[in-house]
Amino acid sequence: MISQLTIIAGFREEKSYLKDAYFTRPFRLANVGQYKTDEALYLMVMSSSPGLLDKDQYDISIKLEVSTRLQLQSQAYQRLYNMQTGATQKMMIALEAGSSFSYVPHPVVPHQNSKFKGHTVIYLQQNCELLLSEIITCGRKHSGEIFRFTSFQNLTEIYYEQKLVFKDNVLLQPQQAPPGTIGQWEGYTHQGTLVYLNTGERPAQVYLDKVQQLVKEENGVSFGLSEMAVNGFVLRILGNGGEQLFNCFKRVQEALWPNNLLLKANGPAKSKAPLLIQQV
Amino acid sequence: MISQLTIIAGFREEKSYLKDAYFTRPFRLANVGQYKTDEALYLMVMSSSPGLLDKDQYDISIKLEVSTRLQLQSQAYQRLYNMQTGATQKMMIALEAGSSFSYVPHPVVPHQNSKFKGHTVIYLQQNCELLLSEIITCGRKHSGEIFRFTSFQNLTEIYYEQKLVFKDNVLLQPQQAPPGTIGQWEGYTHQGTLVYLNTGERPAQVYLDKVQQLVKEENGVSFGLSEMAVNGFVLRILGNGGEQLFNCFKRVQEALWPNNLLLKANGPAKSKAPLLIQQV
Amino acid sequence: MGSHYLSSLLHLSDPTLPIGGFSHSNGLESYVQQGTVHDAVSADNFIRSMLRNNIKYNDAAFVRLAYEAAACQDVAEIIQLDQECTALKSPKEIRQASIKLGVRLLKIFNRQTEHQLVQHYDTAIFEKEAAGHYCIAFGLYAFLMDIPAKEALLAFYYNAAVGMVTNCVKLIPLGQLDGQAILFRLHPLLQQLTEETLELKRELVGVCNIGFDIHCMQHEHLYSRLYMS
Amino acid sequence: MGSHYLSSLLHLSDPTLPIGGFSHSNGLESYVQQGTVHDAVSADNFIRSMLRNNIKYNDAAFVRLAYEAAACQDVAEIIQLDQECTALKSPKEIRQASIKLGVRLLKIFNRQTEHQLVQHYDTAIFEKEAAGHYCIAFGLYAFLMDIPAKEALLAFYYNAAVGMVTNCVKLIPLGQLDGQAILFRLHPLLQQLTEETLELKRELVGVCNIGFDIHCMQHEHLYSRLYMS
Repeated sequence: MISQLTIIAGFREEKSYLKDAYFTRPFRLANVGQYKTDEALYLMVMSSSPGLLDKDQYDISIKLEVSTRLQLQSQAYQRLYNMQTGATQKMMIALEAGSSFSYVPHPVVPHQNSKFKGHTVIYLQQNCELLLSEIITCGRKHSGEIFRFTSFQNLTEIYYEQKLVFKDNVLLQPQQAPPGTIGQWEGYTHQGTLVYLNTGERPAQVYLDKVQQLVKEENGVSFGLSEMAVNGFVLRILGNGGEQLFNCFKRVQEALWPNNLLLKANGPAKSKAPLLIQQV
Repeated sequence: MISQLTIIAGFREEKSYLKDAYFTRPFRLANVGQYKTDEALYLMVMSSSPGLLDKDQYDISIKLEVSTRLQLQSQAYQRLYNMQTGATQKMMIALEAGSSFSYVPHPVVPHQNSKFKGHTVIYLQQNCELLLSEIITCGRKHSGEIFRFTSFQNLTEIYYEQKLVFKDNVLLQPQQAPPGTIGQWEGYTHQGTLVYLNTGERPAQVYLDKVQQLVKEENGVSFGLSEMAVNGFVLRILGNGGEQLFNCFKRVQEALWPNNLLLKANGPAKSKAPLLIQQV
Repeated sequence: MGSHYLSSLLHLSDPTLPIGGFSHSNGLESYVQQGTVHDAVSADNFIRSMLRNNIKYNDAAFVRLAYEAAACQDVAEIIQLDQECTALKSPKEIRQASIKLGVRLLKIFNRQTEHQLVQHYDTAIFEKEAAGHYCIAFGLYAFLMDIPAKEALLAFYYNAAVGMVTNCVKLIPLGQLDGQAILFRLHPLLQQLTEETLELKRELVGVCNIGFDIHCMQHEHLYSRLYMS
Repeated sequence: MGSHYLSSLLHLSDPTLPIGGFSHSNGLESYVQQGTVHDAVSADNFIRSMLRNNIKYNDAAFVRLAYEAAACQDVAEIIQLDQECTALKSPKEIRQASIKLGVRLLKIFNRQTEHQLVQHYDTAIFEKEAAGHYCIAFGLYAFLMDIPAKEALLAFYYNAAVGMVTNCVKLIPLGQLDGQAILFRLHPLLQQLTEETLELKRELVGVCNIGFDIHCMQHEHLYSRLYMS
């Protein structure tokens, strides 16, 4: 089944709003920002299906118009079911100048014999901010279903004005390449990657220390944090619980979201490093 | 013309003597030891020809019987004349157990267009002592004939009980490989090599210091001295005068000859290193 | 006999080229510190996984792609491959090491030869459009020096393997003979990976090795200016 | 494509093999001390003369002869070639360096492979009938690892050249890029010498280089125990 989801976020009178949306089954969309005090748009992607079934094709397209701020949320873990042919997901996110997009979805749970292929492409213009994460689990761990899926591949590409600036090609084929191997999952059952990228002028470096401290508090994980060639960083983590990694990424998101470097660019606070630390 | 020279040196009543000799034109042989006080044999190879002509083949064979001591001398510089085909020399020297052979011939002077190929093979038995040298000049230097010869090759091989223990393959083709090149004659016009080898038990090392001192006194030469894998040493020298190198080698010979390590082995003086230095 | 390219191949892949070693020593250092890599067996595992799961999909794959782009005289493609390398190498130290090696390799080889392709690539680096990754420069020169792709890849793998063995010998430390024993046993794998790289699907290029990435990042963080200040 | 032997070739001729470098640094050191070799041009001259006049007639020639003897399974010939090497190398340090490298090479490669020829050679070394020269061991293993003679020789020459360039860069000293420029320009000579070595007449094997010998001996004497006592 082909399922579509299209979101266009607009900006009007200093506020972001849902300018247009289109979705087919099982997608639904909820505006969850009613109690927020800021002027950003908060949307939750909901689904009437518990996950992707064989031959499912998700086609998601998100566009942020100039100056828009959008925080997307997922409703629940994304399950990938037993498949023959496999399921796919295409996600295209376009950020116009001065817009911010932040998305920390729930972990993906690839069940036994699932086959998934995802492709996420993000286009950034000048002065944009992006936070995007992905968490992949070994499967239904509590049922003892560990690394029984057939294959999982998710390719993420981020372009800044036509130029590829970040690429993450996650491929897991547990039967062919044991995830326990050194250099891979190394005995852990969950992996997560969070990317933060800013095409404005204020250095993302100011976040590094804070993020490092935040993640360091997690027990039983192995993680690394590194600056990108462009203005941003990558956080990679291995752990043993989906909830832990998800909450951890959420905390990183929460730490970064209110301190939008783009907004502050015109605000009164000009100091860089202490900015974040003071507020969180 | 094929020319032969055969010498057999024998030992009788504690003295070395010329047991047998055979030679053809231009060779002659003179016993030059009449005024010597020791019991060794001193022979001078003389020649009615000033040098080797085209197609000349010298065939020399020398045998030293058990315990013999023979010092061979040359009469004059060996000239190699203008040739088409080239001249050759074969020299075979066999030392029986306990014998000593010492030979420092005059320099070889290869004239313009000369072609020479020599091969010297020496066979040593136990407790033998050998001193052998070779000096090659650039030609008739005083007439300005410098490195005009076509080719000069002399191969020297020393065997100790069937095993090759020293090999020196001298090849000079001035037109093809300029002798001035680094690693070759390096601007010098004369080269000399002196080998000392002892198959007895007393280490030849005792001579190194003395020989080093002796040769160091020469001006305008470049030389090196090194121990062989067997009991002996090699002295190599580059210089600008045949007389100088010849006299230098003669002095080395004189320093070593009376101190025959073999003889002393049974004598009263048992100390090693100071042996030579005290006497010279 | 086809040895006309051999001296170029030996030169291009010479482990003593003065460009710094092709190394993933940063990640290795973290593993050694943590005790995960501590003897010949674990060193062998580390190197094999690095070759099989990382280098094959990343640096070696880019050697091949750059080689093919050079064969097509496709400068734009070479620059895009270079950008892709930068985009893929998320641990900063690894990315910077790759660029440092590449720029030095280009500097050495450019002085000796003149190739339009390299000039264009150099210009792109000067204009910061490209970075100058080692694997791209290696593939480019391999083609320009008439080295067959297969031989170039095998030499690239050998060079990577010997670099890792050297690092293991130093960091763990191991005996030289243990290091050589590891290297010997790798030969069949190097052959196999060479073949596999030539047939690698484009979509598999750049596959991530999260454990290696994390360990490289950890090394970087420990020694970064962030913590020193 | 014939790359089946390439990884073996890269390993055998790897300049980073832990055996110590194939070097004539002793002679070079004397030349540098005396000021004869003092810049890129004189370094180039030194290396070219060493390759063309010395290594071609000596070490490289013995690589070929040992290779051919191995091809004929002629142990006696291999031992005789080894003895000939000892007999020819009159400067002690050069002779000892050649043996040290050879014995280490044998130690490394013997652990990995079993060949009757090598076992016999090893026994001869143990019984002091042979010494274990690097060039002999190199030729022997080149044959046993299916490396064609021509490729083995070229790699041997490359290894010798890179060793000398490295020594020049260190001792003179030269810039790394100057060293690389010398190495680049040597490629045609390495090819040429490889061909010439394959056709070298037996009677020319071992031709003496008196200048090199003297400088090696001088180095040895300066630092020998003789003068230190």
